[in-house]
Amino acid sequence: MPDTADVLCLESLHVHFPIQGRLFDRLRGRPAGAVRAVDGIDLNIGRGEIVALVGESGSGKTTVGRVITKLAQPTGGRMLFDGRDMTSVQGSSALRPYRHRVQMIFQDAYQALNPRHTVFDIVAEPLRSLRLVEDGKQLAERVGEALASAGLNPPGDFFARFPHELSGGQRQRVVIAGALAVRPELIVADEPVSMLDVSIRAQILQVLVDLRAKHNMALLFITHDLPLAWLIADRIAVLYLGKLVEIGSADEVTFNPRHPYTVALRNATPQIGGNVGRAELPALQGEVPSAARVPKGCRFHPRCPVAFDRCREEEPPPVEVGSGHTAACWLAT
Amino acid sequence: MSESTVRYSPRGRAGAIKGFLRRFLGYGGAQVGLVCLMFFLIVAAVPGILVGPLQTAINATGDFLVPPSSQHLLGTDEVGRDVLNLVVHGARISLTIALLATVISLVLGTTIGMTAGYYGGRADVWLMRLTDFFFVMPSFVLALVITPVVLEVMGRGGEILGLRPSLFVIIVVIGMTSWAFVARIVRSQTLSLKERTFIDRARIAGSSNLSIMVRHLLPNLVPQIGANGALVVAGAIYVETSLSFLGLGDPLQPSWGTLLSLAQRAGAASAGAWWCLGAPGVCVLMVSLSFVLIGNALDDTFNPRRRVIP
Amino acid sequence: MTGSSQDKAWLLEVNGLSVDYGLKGVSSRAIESVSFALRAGEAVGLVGESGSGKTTTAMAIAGLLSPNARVSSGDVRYRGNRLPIDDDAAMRPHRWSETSVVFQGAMNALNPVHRIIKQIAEPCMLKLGMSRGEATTRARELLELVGIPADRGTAYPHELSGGMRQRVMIAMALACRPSIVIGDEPTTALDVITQAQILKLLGELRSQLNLALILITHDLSIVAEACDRVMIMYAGRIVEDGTVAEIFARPKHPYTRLLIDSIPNPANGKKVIRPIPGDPPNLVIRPSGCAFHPRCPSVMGVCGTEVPSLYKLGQGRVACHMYESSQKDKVAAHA
Amino acid sequence: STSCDDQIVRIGGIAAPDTLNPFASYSNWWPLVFTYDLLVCVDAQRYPDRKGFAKAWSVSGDGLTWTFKIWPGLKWSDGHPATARDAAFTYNYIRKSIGNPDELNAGWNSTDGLQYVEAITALDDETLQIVTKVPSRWPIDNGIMIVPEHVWEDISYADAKGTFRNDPPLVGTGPMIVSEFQQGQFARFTPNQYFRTGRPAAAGMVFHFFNTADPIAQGLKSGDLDYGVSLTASQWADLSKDSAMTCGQSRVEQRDYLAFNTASGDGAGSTKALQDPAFRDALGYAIDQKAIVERAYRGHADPGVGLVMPAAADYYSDLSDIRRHFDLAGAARRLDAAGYRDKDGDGIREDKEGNPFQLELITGTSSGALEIPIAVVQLIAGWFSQIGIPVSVTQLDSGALGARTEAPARGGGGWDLHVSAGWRGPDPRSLLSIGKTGEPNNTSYWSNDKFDRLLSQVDVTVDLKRSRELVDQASRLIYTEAPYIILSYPLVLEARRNDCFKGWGTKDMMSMWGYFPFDRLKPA
Amino acid sequence: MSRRIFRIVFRALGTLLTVAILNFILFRIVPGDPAQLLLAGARTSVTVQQMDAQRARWGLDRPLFPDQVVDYLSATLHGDLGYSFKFRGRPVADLILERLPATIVLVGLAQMIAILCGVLFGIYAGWRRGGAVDRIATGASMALYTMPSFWLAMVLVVIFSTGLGWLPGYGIYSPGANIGSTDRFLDYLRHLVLPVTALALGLIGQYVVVARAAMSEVVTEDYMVTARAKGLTNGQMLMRHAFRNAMLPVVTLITLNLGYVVAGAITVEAVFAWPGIGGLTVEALNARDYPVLQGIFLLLGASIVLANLIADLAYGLLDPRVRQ
Ligand SMILES: Nc1ncnc2c1ncn2[C@@H]1O[C@H](COP(=O)(O)OP(=O)(O)OP(=O)(O)O)[C@@H](O)[C@H]1O
Ligand SMILES: Nc1ncnc2c1ncn2[C@@H]1O[C@H](COP(=O)(O)OP(=O)(O)OP(=O)(O)O)[C@@H](O)[C@H]1O
Ligand SMILES: [Mg+2]
Ligand SMILES: [Mg+2]
Repeated sequence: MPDTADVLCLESLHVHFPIQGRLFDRLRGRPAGAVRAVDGIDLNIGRGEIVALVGESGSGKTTVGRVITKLAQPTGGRMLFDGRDMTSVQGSSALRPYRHRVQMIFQDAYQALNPRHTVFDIVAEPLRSLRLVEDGKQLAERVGEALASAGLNPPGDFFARFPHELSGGQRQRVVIAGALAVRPELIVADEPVSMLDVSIRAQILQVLVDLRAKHNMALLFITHDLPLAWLIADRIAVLYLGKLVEIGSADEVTFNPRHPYTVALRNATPQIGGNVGRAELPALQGEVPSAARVPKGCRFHPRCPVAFDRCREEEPPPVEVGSGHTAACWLAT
Repeated sequence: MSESTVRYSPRGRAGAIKGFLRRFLGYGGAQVGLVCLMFFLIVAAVPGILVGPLQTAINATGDFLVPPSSQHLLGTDEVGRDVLNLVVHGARISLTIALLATVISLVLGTTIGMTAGYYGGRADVWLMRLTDFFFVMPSFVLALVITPVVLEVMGRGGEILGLRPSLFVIIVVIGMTSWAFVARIVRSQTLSLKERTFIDRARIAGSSNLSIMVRHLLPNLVPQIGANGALVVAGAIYVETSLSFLGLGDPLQPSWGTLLSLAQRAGAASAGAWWCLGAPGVCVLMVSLSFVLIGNALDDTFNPRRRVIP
Repeated sequence: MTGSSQDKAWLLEVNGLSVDYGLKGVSSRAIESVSFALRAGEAVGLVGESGSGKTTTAMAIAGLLSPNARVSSGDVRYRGNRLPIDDDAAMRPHRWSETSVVFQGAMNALNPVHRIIKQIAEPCMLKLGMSRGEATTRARELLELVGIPADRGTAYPHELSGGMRQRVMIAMALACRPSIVIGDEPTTALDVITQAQILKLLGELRSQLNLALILITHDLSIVAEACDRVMIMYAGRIVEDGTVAEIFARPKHPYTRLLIDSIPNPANGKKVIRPIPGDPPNLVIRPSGCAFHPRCPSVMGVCGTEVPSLYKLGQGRVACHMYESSQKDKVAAHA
Repeated sequence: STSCDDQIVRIGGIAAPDTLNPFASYSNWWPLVFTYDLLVCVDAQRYPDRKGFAKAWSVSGDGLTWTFKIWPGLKWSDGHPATARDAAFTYNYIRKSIGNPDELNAGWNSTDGLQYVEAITALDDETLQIVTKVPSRWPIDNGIMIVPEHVWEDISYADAKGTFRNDPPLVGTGPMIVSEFQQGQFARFTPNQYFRTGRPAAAGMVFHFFNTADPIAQGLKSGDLDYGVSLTASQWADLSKDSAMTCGQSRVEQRDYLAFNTASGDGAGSTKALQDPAFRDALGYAIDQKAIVERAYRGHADPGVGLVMPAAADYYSDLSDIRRHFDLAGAARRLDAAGYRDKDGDGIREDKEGNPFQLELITGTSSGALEIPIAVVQLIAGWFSQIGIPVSVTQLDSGALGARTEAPARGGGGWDLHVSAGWRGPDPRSLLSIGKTGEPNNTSYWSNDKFDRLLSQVDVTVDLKRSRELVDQASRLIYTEAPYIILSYPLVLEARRNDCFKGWGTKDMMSMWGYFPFDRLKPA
Repeated sequence: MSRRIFRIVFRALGTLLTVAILNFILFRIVPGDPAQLLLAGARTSVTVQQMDAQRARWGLDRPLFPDQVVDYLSATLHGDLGYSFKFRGRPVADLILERLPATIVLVGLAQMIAILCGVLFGIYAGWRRGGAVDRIATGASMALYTMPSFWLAMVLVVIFSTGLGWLPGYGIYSPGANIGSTDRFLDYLRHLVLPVTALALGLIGQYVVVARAAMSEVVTEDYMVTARAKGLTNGQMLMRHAFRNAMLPVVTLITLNLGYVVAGAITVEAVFAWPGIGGLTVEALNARDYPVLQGIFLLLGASIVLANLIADLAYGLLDPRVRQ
């Protein structure tokens, strides 16, 4: 049952992409399968909560974000927003009220800005399209406000600039300002910092945390960097090949991981400080299996150092291992 | 923490345009093309001042097929008209046809290509099948087929914008037959553009499909459309010439194409009257070439990949 | 750490290297007076934010600068001999058999239309004069070495995952048993687990083959794991140089310090975000004096006017006016 | 190898023969005309020495019974005797198809005209008798090609009308027998050794078909062709300078004319004035046929007068007493008088409804006719606009032109003026049908009972003198009513090389209706 | 396996059917009555009855829909292209086959020459972008590309045929008689020179432009830097790494153009009186000879569909990344 305190609730969400076979394969009649990018996810986000979605490249993080922001259509499951089923709502006009409440910060700030629009136009676009302002004066005020709250001061300096006249960090902040201008209740921030170097990265995190404090805005923070997730999030959800393998409070997941994948993830993270280097790796065998060929049984078993027979046959269900801490592993119980 | 270390001069669009022009004019091809085109535009604007009124059979002054001489710098044609006079007067018609037809085909091609590319799915399949059909048909065969239909639709007699209706027939026909090329290019460009994140961002910002196409896709398609427009101009002149070659021009308002076709029909080639063929042909060549040069330079200027990394 | 420039102990010496990029008359200096040296079997990290000149340095050493780049001063010596880095034909014998490169973005660095085994075998045939059969055998060994089953050699680049492609690049880089491998951000786009595997592999190879490694990254933790020594670049200059342990324990340059501070570390349990204030420098309109001074927390009057030179300080080097007074033994950046 | 070596005559012309089957084809005069004879050669009227299948003929006093004497000892090119029975077979073969679902009405050898025929019989090998129901000149005017019975007797009507290709070598009585035919390229001929005046001296003939005159002129110049026809004026002028060449021009039955759209109601033109004979007549004064011949045809045409062209020598009249003479001022005056004044003084006249004139002239050359020089249209448009009648011009290809000039009932009409050309036979029916109500080639949609009556009288008139009178009356009638202004009778321009063959004859060399002079060429 | 192939073939047939139907409709929209045109050359007056007889003869008197359409489609499906109006019942297939060799030789040869020269020049120009060869080859090919091909053809005729008299300017054989087969072949070759040159010159430009663009793109690719880093010589880089990659778009262009080989070259064929499909198209169009037009465009459609298929396959062979 959806908790009314939750702003967003994903129930058994599936997103499968059809694979287009190659010509020769098609000639030979080889079946083309599906990429199971998201393969049954249950996740809820409370008001004002920051949830981090962690997982390696290709595990389906962006896809989840795109479903939440209605850029992709799930092939199964439900999505409730504020208790309302949003799964089948479609069309730009029908979605307008929803757009008002949910916004997204895109992974790549270089791609997310139309090179032919000025900063003002970019930030003003949602305000205009969603008809959130009455007149030009109010529009300028709101745009200025958003730019300032994203740390672009003084905002007037940036109005007339084109994206190529901005530095990488400034671009990322314009994207953020665009999302903030709407004053949404939920922001999906898709790896907002992964492409940036540490100094710019920290600036952006600061802005996001400040905003949550100010507006009680919820945040789904997508990353593949566990320490980063720990730094910013209240809860961490770990995604592996389209499935959540572990979810719990940031400290629990970071310091007391229960799923072997989370353990591997933590151990693989290089540490700096007293003892330099990584913890000795439990050799994770094999390549990352692709979402096009999901292994039978537990999907992590081909790489799992502790896998046993059951793992190869049966898929483990999520089990509660602590308060609000669940893991999907036969060994977790 | 948000203070930028380096002061950017607040350049607006004016600055951008100036920068664009500077880069554009930096290309030798653009200079040659522009000078050449300006020359023909001037010629087209004031033909009367340059060579007097248009000659037809009724006021032709020369003898038949006289080779170039001091009196007739480019000789005369088979009716005794001064070829220089005809070529100069033909400039207006040919340029009008080329430019208007290009506009039509660009508008049509862009709309269809963008719609197909943006919506994808069934719209794409059908629009592209239509495009393929126009692609399969050699363009001026199609033109021959369409001409009478267009004529039927446009009505006859009277003048439209001071030009005779049959000119517009040719313009429409050329526009109709050359859009497929543009549509293909625009579609493929749209396919890659629509995957760009800023389109997703616009969607999240609540923009409608139309607004996304007009405000986001179109501006980014401009360099492509502009550069390919140049090729379409060359194509339009070519098709116009071919149509005239098949006898569908307006004999009272000779374009370069009509002149070529008349020369051909009069047997100029086998009678050795090279001036009749040469003069309009060279004009066609120069105008198409200058458009191509300008288009290339535009492409070079707009296309960031052609520019050295900034 | 520097010796006589003719010292045979150094495998590679870079002396006062400056590179300009020309853009239609305007030229911008990408790296300025970069000097360092490298011993056989040593691993050096090159760290700095985006655009600080790391790739440019690497490409200059390999003689692969893009056509609009110009080496305006300095030279590169290999085993004491000057490398003709701006003469393509003269560089040819040196390439790959002595210095090989793992390029930033392995997807683009592999030719998409050739099978990977062919691409690995190619330098063996061309540089080592092996026959096709020998070269293929060698390529298979190399593939096994980097942990890819040899029968995957018939795959095309696009059929491999990102990590595998990186490893193919590494295998290729090792094909002619070079003495130096330059790895340009070999792991940026990869997740931590794959990253760890590749770094481990590089470490093993280094000890097995006595390979010198230049590892370029903007991620300090990677350097911490894989390198002996690290150089920090800022705005085209090396601002600090030292052993890994030294730098992480006692960073001297304010930039280095801020850089290390801004890395989140669950191990010390404090959730504090510490960004470096200000924006990265613009290389065309370079700040006067020390390029970092507009963002520096401990800025002094002299910083805005005078470019600090690279002083020897303890085990390493640093370019900061703060240490000028305390340090008499000063080494000019231009050796 | 050249013609002088192999003595094969090479000729080139603008033609696109479609099939060698005369029952299926309408337009393939060439190359069949070299192989098959008509009963009476059309040119026999102009040139008594040029005859066809029959040597002589006579008609009974009541004009109903025609008796033809076939050349004695005539043989088909395969050696079979060619007799009156073959002629009777050809006619009866066609005639018996009447009523059959595959009636032979779609080709050159067609049932058209046979409805007047009562009986056709071969009285003996050399005598053919044709009995008509009403007096008719059809027996000597018809263009049916006589085919050998022994080839055609087993061909069904369906085949004859449809798919039977009559592949070479053909069997005919003409001088040159088609031995090879490549559609769109050439036909090759071998001399008929049984030709009635003896085997032609040339070793053979090749006729090249072209779409334009350029290759013909080139071929003549380079010596690849011995004879070329359908040249343009500039080529002709150019070739005339060549001493190795003799250039000639022939009168043919083509007339180039301006038609007014006289239809009212459906398909009417843009103004009612077009239906007013006074208006049309006035415009007739604004056309200078001499200038047209001078400037547009460069002299290679006869100025247009009436429906009958000089080539139809039997019927030609210059109508000198009623002729209009070019006079722009006079034309303007006549227009004023007829009520088409320029009331608002803008230089453009208004019609009686008060609408300013703006006439649409359509033009194009229909297939099979000599091309109309575009200067003709320029001149007409120029003169008309000088008297305050602006004209716009639309050029159409022959298909579209045909569609627009079809009867209004079939969706044609809507235009105002039409400059076109037709090349028809020299018989009265072909000459006059352009004015007959409901005829497909009456593109002015003009209708006049008196004219129609005259035409049906001509149809049943045998006597040439009487026939001439009727034709003359009809041409005068249509001249004054002026639904058509005849512009010119263009000449066919031809040239031949003098080096390899002699015996070309006079300057108007080639009979457009027969094989002359190709039966009498001799190596030089 | 067979089911997939069946489906591909089926889809191709579907495309062809669409082309066929569109052709059917399109040509009938054009004003112009074949019956009337068939009688246009007649030298006696034509009666309305004769016109009707002609219409009946060619089945044009029956309603367009459904009778004519259904007949046409079912005949086409049975592989019967019908009979020409203009050429009085000659099978369309015959007519087309008769003209096809001339066209294929002319256009095919011109394409081959254009491809060879164009690709070589283009590749080299792209490799040395901005060099002398680039400027000259690109400039010249642009000029040729923009030149109307029939004009080029006429210029060639004026210069080499009527002017210098070196080469014949029309036809495929000298007019006239039987000559030995070697002479005949030489004669044929001499006749080919001008039309092939005119066509090829116009086509070269396209290939130069595409090949050059592809090459200058490839040169900037990262794997070329890898090749350079490996110490390959310029020649090795060009041959081993750049050439094949640059050929990808060129191959598409080539195969698509090869699809057009059967279309003939209408204007050039007209200038040189070359008896090819282009000329047949114009003749058929002028006579509104629907079956022939439909036949030609069906052939064209088929060859383009085939060319597309070949392009796909070739692309797949050249570029392992390609997914269809
Ligand atoms: N439109 C699509 N069509 C087919 N497959 C897709 C599509 N979008 C994503 N995928 C596949 O779905 C899987 C999940 O992709 P997703 O982008 O969600 O990963 P991610 O976790 O965001 O990875 P990264 O860290 O690299 O951004 C991948 O295997 C990807 O290849
Ligand atoms: N070909 C080029 N032409 C002009 N400027 C260039 C060129 N290549 C690089 N630059 C500029 O030189 C500077 C240094 O670039 P370089 O690629 O060495 O940086 P980097 O440290 O490798 O950065 P990153 O971490 O983003 O790869 C940057 O400002 C860059 O914009
Ligand atoms: Mg992602
Ligand atoms: Mg780099």
